[in-house]
Formats: sequence, structure tokens, C-alpha cells
Amino acid sequence: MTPTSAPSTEEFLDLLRTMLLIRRVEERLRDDFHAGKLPGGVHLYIGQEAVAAGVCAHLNDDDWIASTHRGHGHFLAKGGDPKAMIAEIHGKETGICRGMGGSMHVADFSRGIIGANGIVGGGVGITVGAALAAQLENKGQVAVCFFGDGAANQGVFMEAMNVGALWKLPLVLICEHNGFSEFSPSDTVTAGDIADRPEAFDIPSTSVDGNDAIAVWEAASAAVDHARRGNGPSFVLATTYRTHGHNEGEVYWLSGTYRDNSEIEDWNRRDPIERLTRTLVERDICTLDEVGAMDREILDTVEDACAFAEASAVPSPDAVQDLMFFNQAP
Amino acid sequence: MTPTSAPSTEEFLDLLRTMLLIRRVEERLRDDFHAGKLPGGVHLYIGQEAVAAGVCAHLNDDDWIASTHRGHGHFLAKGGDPKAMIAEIHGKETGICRGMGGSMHVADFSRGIIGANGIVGGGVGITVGAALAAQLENKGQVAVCFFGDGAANQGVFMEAMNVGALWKLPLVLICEHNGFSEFSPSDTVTAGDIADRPEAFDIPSTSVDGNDAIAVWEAASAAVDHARRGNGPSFVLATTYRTHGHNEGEVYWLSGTYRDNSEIEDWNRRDPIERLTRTLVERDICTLDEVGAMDREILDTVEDACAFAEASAVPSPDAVQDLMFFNQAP
Amino acid sequence: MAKKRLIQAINDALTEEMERDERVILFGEDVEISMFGDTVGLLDRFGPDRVRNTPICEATLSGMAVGAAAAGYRVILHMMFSNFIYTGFDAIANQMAKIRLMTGGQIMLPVTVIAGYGGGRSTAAQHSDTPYPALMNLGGINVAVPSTPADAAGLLKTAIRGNNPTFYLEAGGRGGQRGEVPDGDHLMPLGQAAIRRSGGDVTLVSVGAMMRPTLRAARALAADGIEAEVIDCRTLVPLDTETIKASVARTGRLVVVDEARDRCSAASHIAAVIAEESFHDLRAPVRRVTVPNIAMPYAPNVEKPLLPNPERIAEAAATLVQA
Amino acid sequence: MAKKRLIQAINDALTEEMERDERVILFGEDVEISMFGDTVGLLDRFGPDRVRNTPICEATLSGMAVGAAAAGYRVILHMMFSNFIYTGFDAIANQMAKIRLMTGGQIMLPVTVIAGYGGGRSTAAQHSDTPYPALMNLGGINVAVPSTPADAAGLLKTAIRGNNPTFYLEAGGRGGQRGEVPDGDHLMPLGQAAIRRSGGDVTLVSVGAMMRPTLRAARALAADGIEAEVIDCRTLVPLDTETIKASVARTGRLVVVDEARDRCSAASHIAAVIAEESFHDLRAPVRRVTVPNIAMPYAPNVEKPLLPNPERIAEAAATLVQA
Ligand SMILES: Cc1ncc(C[n+]2csc(CCOP(=O)(O)OP(=O)(O)O)c2C)c(N)n1
Ligand SMILES: Cc1ncc(C[n+]2csc(CCOP(=O)(O)OP(=O)(O)O)c2C)c(N)n1
Ligand SMILES: [Mg+2]
Ligand SMILES: [Mg+2]
Repeated sequence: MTPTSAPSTEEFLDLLRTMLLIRRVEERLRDDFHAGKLPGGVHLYIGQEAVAAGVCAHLNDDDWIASTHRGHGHFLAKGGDPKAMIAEIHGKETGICRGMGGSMHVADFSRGIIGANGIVGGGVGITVGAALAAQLENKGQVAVCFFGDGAANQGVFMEAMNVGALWKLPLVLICEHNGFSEFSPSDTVTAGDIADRPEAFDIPSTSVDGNDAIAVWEAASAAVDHARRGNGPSFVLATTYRTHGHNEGEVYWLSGTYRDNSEIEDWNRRDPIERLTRTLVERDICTLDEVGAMDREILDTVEDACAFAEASAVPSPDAVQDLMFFNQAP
Repeated sequence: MTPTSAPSTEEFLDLLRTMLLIRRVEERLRDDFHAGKLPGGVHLYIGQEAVAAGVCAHLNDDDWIASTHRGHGHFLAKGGDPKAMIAEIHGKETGICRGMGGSMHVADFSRGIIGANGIVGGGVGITVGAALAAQLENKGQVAVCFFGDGAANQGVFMEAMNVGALWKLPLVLICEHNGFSEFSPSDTVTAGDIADRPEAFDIPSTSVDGNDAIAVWEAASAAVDHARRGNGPSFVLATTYRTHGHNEGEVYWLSGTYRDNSEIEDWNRRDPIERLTRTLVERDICTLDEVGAMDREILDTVEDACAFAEASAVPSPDAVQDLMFFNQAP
Repeated sequence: MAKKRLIQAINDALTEEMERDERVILFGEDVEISMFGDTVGLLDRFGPDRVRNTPICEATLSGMAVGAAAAGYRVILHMMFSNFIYTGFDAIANQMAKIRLMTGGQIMLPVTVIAGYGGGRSTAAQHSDTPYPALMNLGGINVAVPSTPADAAGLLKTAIRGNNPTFYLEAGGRGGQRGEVPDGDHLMPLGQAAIRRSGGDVTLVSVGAMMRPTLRAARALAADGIEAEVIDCRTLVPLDTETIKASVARTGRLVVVDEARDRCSAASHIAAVIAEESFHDLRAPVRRVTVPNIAMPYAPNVEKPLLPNPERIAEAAATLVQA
Repeated sequence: MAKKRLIQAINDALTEEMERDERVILFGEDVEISMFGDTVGLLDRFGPDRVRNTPICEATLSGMAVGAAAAGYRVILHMMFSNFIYTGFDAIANQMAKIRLMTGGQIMLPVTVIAGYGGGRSTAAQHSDTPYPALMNLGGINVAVPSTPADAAGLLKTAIRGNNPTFYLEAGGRGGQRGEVPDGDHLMPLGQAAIRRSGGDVTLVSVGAMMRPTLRAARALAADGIEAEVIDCRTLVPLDTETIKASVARTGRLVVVDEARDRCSAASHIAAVIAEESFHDLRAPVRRVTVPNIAMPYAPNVEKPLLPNPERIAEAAATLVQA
């Protein structure tokens, strides 16, 4: 599988904009979390933005994605509304899930975002189902599953590869290898190279530097195209790093540490946003000033979204009565 | 991995005896089933005997095996008592499980037989646990999981490979590829070659003709030895065929057929017992007369076991009260 | 009206619904040849796009049902034996039962899960569970337990056309029971219990296939001069408590008959509801006739007495009336 | 006696039991660093043979627990959040709960499964289930729901030394509650409820961490002249029905407080047992204060009122007494 083309100027700028949006939203969520403004916890995606952005760049509104507990980035990259997401995380009625799901469950079906998922591996089977639906629709839709290196050890991963390959489903499996399975360094819980696992199913597997947005963009381009053409599933392993904690609250309740600060600093030097910015400037696609302007615009968006979220009302406690079932009392 | 040696004369004869025993027991179960003598159904192993016999030849009483719904052969090959097994299948108090388990649950922990299993893939996790115990005991025990090609599509298979490889457990995975996943021809439900799946975990994988007892014996010898030496899991794919139905009762309730008789006849010509007999005679290890004598002895054993089973009393209905919990009312 | 075997009523209903709405799809292990006969002929008729034999991978199958339904299809998932529900329980409990609430009601989830349940045929512990108590407790799952061919057809059609996940449980080995099925498009709403027999002395509530032994018990009681009212729940979620309460208001006595294990059974729940909401109507203790807290044994002589039977039911009812 | 946080009592009990019997092993995801703090320090102390961080693969972990126990070890499996029990439910329901019966009692199965349960902290639907109803219905599984540090220690030790599978459920987020723990080797048998407060007007039975709001309700009731007896179940399987029945014989009134969803809850079951066995002692309906049949929502203002609280409990009790 080879990428269909290189990103255009517009696409380059979109990539950067998406990544910056994710970053700024999450930095604000970080601050709001520590300020005690959020009712629940957040699992931040900071450091991994190139993956969501590089993959979702190839998707349309009617393509499906399923995401994880670390799902803000996927939501935003797939075109989800920052206001509705932030309001959700504040537990507000204006939230994308009316405040019922929170950070781990941000979903927008109208944009093909089947939802973040608090169950590790929970999105896998769901994506297979969406891929089956896409295949039956026969309109070239694809279904993309984002999951972590930890999730790759759940049996559903293998099951999905088998079903996907067998039925040639338009399924794209994106494994974000961010160094940790919760608090366990990945290699303490994972045997072999995850990127080898698809081979037994004749599923094309590509490993990329997940902090290199362009590399991700290219690998995803090929994988999505493969699926759209009816050639079946493909797999991309994106190696990256979560520079924040597993859960932003962990500093308050973990009894120990599980990594050296130097490791974090190392990875901060490989920051995907700085890296893409540098490339874009080097390639004369934009200037640093333009990036600054973009950033300010994004910061305004985030500011507005947060103001909106804070000003929104909490949901009515009675709302749940209508939500367990469609048109039926619980 | 190479086998440690070739079978000795004694080992050759034991192999044949085990296979014949399994065959004769099951032929009788078949007859008794159709005669309406058995309370439940049976999944016969006829045609696959070389696998159980070839693998269990390398195991001691304190090695563990977990088996499947098609588990009579594994039980007998691992040294389980035919009387106790047949009585079990008759639902009698003298059964190995006191009549509580029946055909799908024959187990004898004193011989390391953790049990047949009515849940496809159900034995996999259990074997990993037994392998963990064996590793902790540090006495060279191994744990062997028999499972079908259909079971290889259950996610636990991948999970077990990951855990097994990670912890270098003394785990031997034996996949019996008998052409069907229940009523589905294997290739209609399985993508790729199952024998390729272990590779991603650096687990040695060997494919053998499962109707060739000697080939199985050799592959299992290497795999068991690998585990005993502390080198971790290994995998053997034994290609074979179930010449009987998935369930012996299917002829009464299936609305259609799912294979041609010619396919069965083809495989009957590759019968593993005839094949081993031929080899043994060719190699002057025994004569056809000696095999006949062995067979008669086995038939007597089976006859005795069935008479024992039929003459045994049914369990007391109160027995269940003591069986859900140890020393505690249910 | 046509007399049909229960399994035939199911097969006909599936055929009609798939005919009626081409967005209805069905998948599961060996749905082509069909272990129980309920899905026979569907693959031939509707083709391999809409009817798929799957690999054995229940964890993914239940997740797929959620995903395909969320993506706009009406899904029928056949899980074969109820015990395999446990193998696929993650996506049932964590996704199917919760995703609508978690996402703020963004979607409907038209999923029907079919499985056979119950013991009595020496299939032993791993092929004879009665799983509805766990499903009932999840909250977001409807549970249908039809006991007649007419209800089998009517409830299945309602489930398939419905927009909420519904477990449709077939009583194992009882598919051969025959009964009249109304002609035409026969639908039975969820949440309407059936009064199978009227009587003023005691109310017998039956779950699923317990209807027959319960009716038999009622006939035996009548011979002793006790008139029992027999109410067949038809669905456990939603549960028609009104019909049960109205009956208890007349009889003052209740026996619930359920082939689930006793602890936290459907029978427990119905008893609890009545002990709260109809307390002042009750003239005697509420009895449960259930399976003891034991996994199903293989030996028939041990298994049989664990299941509710007409004798146990009649005895329970008689004690209440005579007390 | 020493005052300890509940989570510390658990940690101490684990340490003591692993010290006491070297065949006790513990595994689970991140048991080294320990999400809840209950397993902190065990890996350092007992080494990587006996304490293992596992990959994320609950289906295999629950199977492993069965296999390692069958092969002679005393297994402690930590499942973190209760919802992940569903991910590993196959081997729990189909193996752990049944294997002793299926094999004719050949083995004991010394398995303790630890998990945190319950809502109230905006962890949303997939991190806040209260799973004991499904476990209770399986039949072959003990269920402990300690509510004090002393019981947390005593029940855990009993579970670990016991020879049957026991789910030991920690009320999520309530590990910081403090209380006295007896010195020395403090064991608490399964199946003995505690009377936390005596009173003659109404019996309040609480499950697990519902003990505190129930006690608070009792105090509020006392201010209104209603004396409530508070019984803490401590274990749900086995269930100490005798203590509950004896209390109801004195009070004639029962409220069961349970943070499970209502349908087929522990509360339902207890209510059903009393409606049968203590019917003639009852002077009023049996009330359940539970979570409605709804998955936990995220927004705190929506989640909180779903959970039983002192007001709802007191109100239920008061209605009974005033009726
Ligand atoms: C079924 C299940 N098991 C365990 C957990 C607890 N848990 C939450 S995130 C996580 C680690 C996931 O690792 P990975 O898939 O690599 O994703 P990452 O957090 O690194 O993004 C674990 C164990 C869970 N949420 N669901
Ligand atoms: C979890 C589960 N799903 C489905 C079944 C029904 N079933 C019993 S055997 C079988 C096929 C198993 O195929 P394979 O593993 O190849 O074993 P074989 O029957 O060929 O020996 C199926 C689907 C089951 N028993 N358990
Ligand atoms: Mg990770
Ligand atoms: Mg097979």
C-alpha cells in the first residue's frame, strides 16, 4: 500500500490546525481539571495529536470512527464541535451527549463519531459492525478504529482482524502505541511487535512515527484508500508518547511514579506540533507568524467554547428517563 | 524446534493402543447414543485420534491438559479411566464427575485432566492459569491446551499467546484443524493460516499432518520439551478431519447437510489408525495378528466399562447440594 | 389462524420481517444450517449480505451488533445457547445496554438478540443457563420470553421493528410445541402479560416456557377445588406489573414460577414488586418456584427435580390457599 | 485495635495473607502501582512470581484464575473496576461458577476476585456498575460487600483462606473511610450480617457501602421518634437471612437499601425472601431503595439523586411506620 499522494498546502494547514486545536482544547481541560472545574477525570491526548489528525484528514462525515478513553483528539479531528465536547466534559445539557457521557464517551453520530469508550477494546467490535454496515451500504464508506497498544492485547483485536479479513470489510485499525498500557510500560505487557499480528490475516500492516504528522497522513491515506476500494482491512501502528499522565488525576492518587521525567522531556523534544510547524515553515507553506495567528484564532475558539460550557445549564435530572430506551420508560 | 528422538517400540505400541482405545470407546458411544442409551449428546473424536495420542504420549500425570467438547480422546490419551468416563457419559454415580458433567465435561484432576469444556475456547484461559501454576511449581510440568480450528477464532487464543510469550509459560497450544467449525467449513470462518498467528509472538509454530501419529508425536515431543526447558509456549497445528458429525445427534435434527459423503470417504482412506498400523507392521514393530489381539483386549475393556456403567446406580439427587461449593450450602 | 410449531413461527416471523424491511440483517454462528431450525432457509432467501454465518467470536459479535445498529441497520444476532451470551457479555453489558444513555440519546439501537435457554435435556451446566436475571438488571435491555407460537411470532416481530435492544429468548428444546398463530401481520407489544386461565384463589405467574407446567398445575389444583389464575409474563422487560397486581388484588395469593436460579431471579423481582405494591392485597406469603442456586447437572434424574414442575407449583399454591 | 482507612485494611489483609501462605498469588492489571491503593507494595514485598501485572485481557485473566486455582494455588485476581468483570464474564459464569459441580466436586476453587463497584463520582456508565446481582444469580460464587475497615480485613482474609470462589467488592471511592480494625488475625466468617443499630420500629437492611447513608437515615428517623434497626449484610452469598428475619419479626417492617439497579437487585431478592419467609411478621409493604433501572450518567446533578441517600431511605421507612 502506498499513499495516494502527498498533502496539499490546504491539507498541510488543516493538519496543523487540527493538531493545534486538540492541543489547546486539552491544555485548557488540563487547567480546568486541576482547578476543580470538571466533574470527572480526563485522559489527555497531548503528544499524540498527529495520529488523530493524520488519520481523520482522510475521512468524510459519513465515515465512522470509534475511539477510546483518550478520545478528545479523535472527536475533534473527525470534525466534532469543540463547544459541544467541552460542554459535555463539564457535564452540561449543551454537551454533545447532554452531559450523560462525559470525557470518556464523547460521541457525535451525525459526524460518524460512534464514541469514545471507557472499555479498553470496547470500540473494536463496534467498528467491525460499522464496517459491516458500510460494506452493505456500498457507498465507499470506511470504519476506523482507534485503539491503544494496551487494547491490542484484548482478544477482540484478533477476532476483528479475522472477521474483517474474511469478509473484506472496509475496516482501518489504528493502533496508537504511546508507550503505556495504563501505568505499565508497553513492553512489560506486550509480547512481540504488535505490527506483526495482522500478517497472519494477510492484513497490510504499516508502522509509522506517530509524532510525524505527514508520515501518519501518508500511511492513513493508503489504508483508507485500501478500504474504500473494497480491498479489506488494514492496520497502522503509530508509535508516539503520551506526555501527560494516564489520567490527569493520577498525580493526586497514585502512590508512586512509573516513568522518569527525562523520558517525558525526550519526547517533548519530539513534539508533533512543533515538528509539523517546522516542516511547514521550512517548506514555505506558511510562516511562523501565520501559525501564531492560527493559534490565536484557535485559542479564541477554545475560550469561547469554555465560556459556553461554563454558562450552560446542567441537564435536568429527569432527562435520564428518556435516555435508556427510545420511546419507552426505563 | 526438533523432536528429541523417534518413538521407541514400546512408545509405538502405546500410541497405537491409545488410538485404538479411543476409537473403540467412541464406536461404542456412537452405538449407545443411537440406541438411546445415553442421556445427553456426544461429539465424537473419530478420525482425530492421532492428535490426542501423539501429544499425550509426552505427558506425565502431573502435566495439565484442557480439552474441548470433543474431549473423550484427550481424556483417554492422558490416562483417564475408560470405565469412569463411560459411566460419566451414562450419567452414573460412578462416573468420573459423579454424573454431573457428562460427555462435554469429563475431567480427572488427579491425572492432570482439567476437563473437557462446552464453551469453545473455554479451556484456553484455564490452561494459561495451569501453566502459570506449573511455572511457579518449577518442577518441569507443562500445560497443554487442545482446541479446535473454530476456537482459534476466539480472542482468548491471542490473549493466551501474548501472556504465555510474555511470561515464558510452559504452555503448549495444540490446534486440531478438523475441517469444521461446528457446521461451517473452516475456510468460511477463518482468515489466513492459523499456524501463522503465533509468529507475531515469537512462538514456535509447527504444522503437521494430524492423521500421521508419528508426525504428531514428533512435533509434540519438541513442543513439550521446549516448554519443560522453560523456553515458553509453542504451537502445533494438526490438520485432521472429523469423520463423524459435529454432534452425533445432528442427523436427527439438522435440516440439511454441510459436506459431501465423498469427502468423508476420502478421509476414511487416510484413517490414522490404519495408517499407524501399516507403518508398524512395515517396520516390523508388530504383526497384524498382534494388533488384532490388542484390539480384542481393548474391546473387552470397553465391554467391561460399558457393563460397569450400565450396572452403576444413578447419582443421588441430593448430591448437587455438596457440589456447588466446598463445605458450604449452595 | 394456522397451527404451527413454535420454531416454525419464529422462522416465519424472521422471514416476514426480512422481507418487509431490507435493512434487517441477521448474523451468528451457523445461522445458515441453523442449530435450532429457527433461521433455516434465510441465507438462501436473503443472500450472504444480509444473512451471515460468523466465526466463533461472541465478544466481537455482540460489539458488531451495536456497531451495525448504530450505523443504521436493524440487527438480529443469533447467539445459539444462552451460555454464550456470557462470552459476549462485555459489549452487551457495557455497550448495548448503555450506549444510548451515554451518548445522550443520539441513537436508537434496533438490535434483537436470539438465544435458546434453559435446562432439562442433559446438556449440562454450560448449555442450560437461564440468563434473563443478569440481563434484566442491566437496565437498557428488553427481554422477551415467548411461550406460545403466536407470541413467539408477535414478540419477535415487535422486537425486530422496535428501536431498543431486545433479548428474545427461546426455551431450549421446546420449539416443537404447537399452537395457533394468527394470520397476517401479527404483532404482540412488549409489556403485555397474558392471562392464560382465570381463577380467584391464587395467582400463578409464569416466565416463558414455565407457562405449560403452570397451566398443568392449575388444572391439578382445580381438581382439588382450587381455582388458579395463570399469568404468562411474555416479557420481563418491560414487565406488566399491572396485570399481575390486578390479579393479586382478586386472589390475594401469588406464586411465581421461573426456571432461572432463585437468587436475584425474575421470580425474586416479581415477588419483591408485589410485596411492595400489592402488600395490602396479599393474604399469604409470596412463593417462588425456581431452580435452586445450582448449576445444571447432567444426570437426568438429578437435573429434572431441580426444574419447576406441575407438582412443585401446585404444592406451593395449595399451601398458600390452605394456610 | 487500630484506626485505619478501609483501603489500608485491605492492603494489610492482603499482605498478611500472602505472608501467611506462600501459595497465595495475586495478579491483575497494574496491581504493582495499584489504581485504588489496595495492592500497593505487594510486588516489592512478594516479588514478581507471586504478584503480577498483567496485560489487558480480562477474558483470559478470569480463566487463568480458574486454571491456577485448579492447579493448586490460592488466587487473588484484581479486576479493577466492576464493569471489567463483564469483559471477563465468560470464565466467571461458565467456568468459575460451575466447574466444581461439573466435575463432580473433584476440586476446590480458592479464588478471590477483587473489584471496585458503584457510582457517585462522575465516572459515567462504564465505570460505575454494581454487578453483584448477576454474580448472585450464578449460584457458585460467594459475594462479599464489606462496609467497614474491620469487615474489609476480616472478610478478605476469610475469602482468601476459603475454598470457594468469592467476589470481594470494594465500594468505589469509599476506601478512605476510617474505622477500627481488631489487632491480630481478624477473620470474619461469610454469611453473618451485622446489626449496626438496634431499633424496634423498622428494619433497614443495607448492602455494602449503603451502610453509612442507612445509618444516617436511622439517626434522622430517631429524631422523628422512629427507631430503626440497621442490618449490614456484609455478604450477599451466603446471605444471613436469619438475622434479617429475626429483626423483621421484631419490627414488622423492612426497607432494603442497595446501590444496584432495581430490577433483580439484591434488594429484590432480600425482599422476596422476606415476603415468603417472614410474611406473617410483616405489618407493611417491603420497600426497596435502589438505583432506578438506568445506567449511571456523568453529570453529577443527574447521577447523585439516582443513588440511595439518607433522605430517600428515611422517607421510605417513615412511610411504612406511618402507614
Ligand atoms: C476492559 C477494561 N480493562 C481495563 C481498563 C482500565 N484501563 C483504562 S485505560 C487502560 C490502559 C489502556 O492502554 P492503551 O490501550 O495503550 O491506551 P492508552 O491509555 O495508552 O491511550 C486500562 C487498563 C478499562 N478501562 N477497560
Ligand atoms: C462460546 C461458544 N460458542 C459457540 C459454541 C457452539 N459450538 C460448539 S462446538 C462449535 C464449533 C467448534 O469448532 P472447533 O473449535 O473447530 O472444534 P470441533 O468441533 O471442530 O472439534 C461451536 C460453534 C460453544 N459451545 N461455545
Ligand atoms: Mg497505550
Ligand atoms: Mg474444528
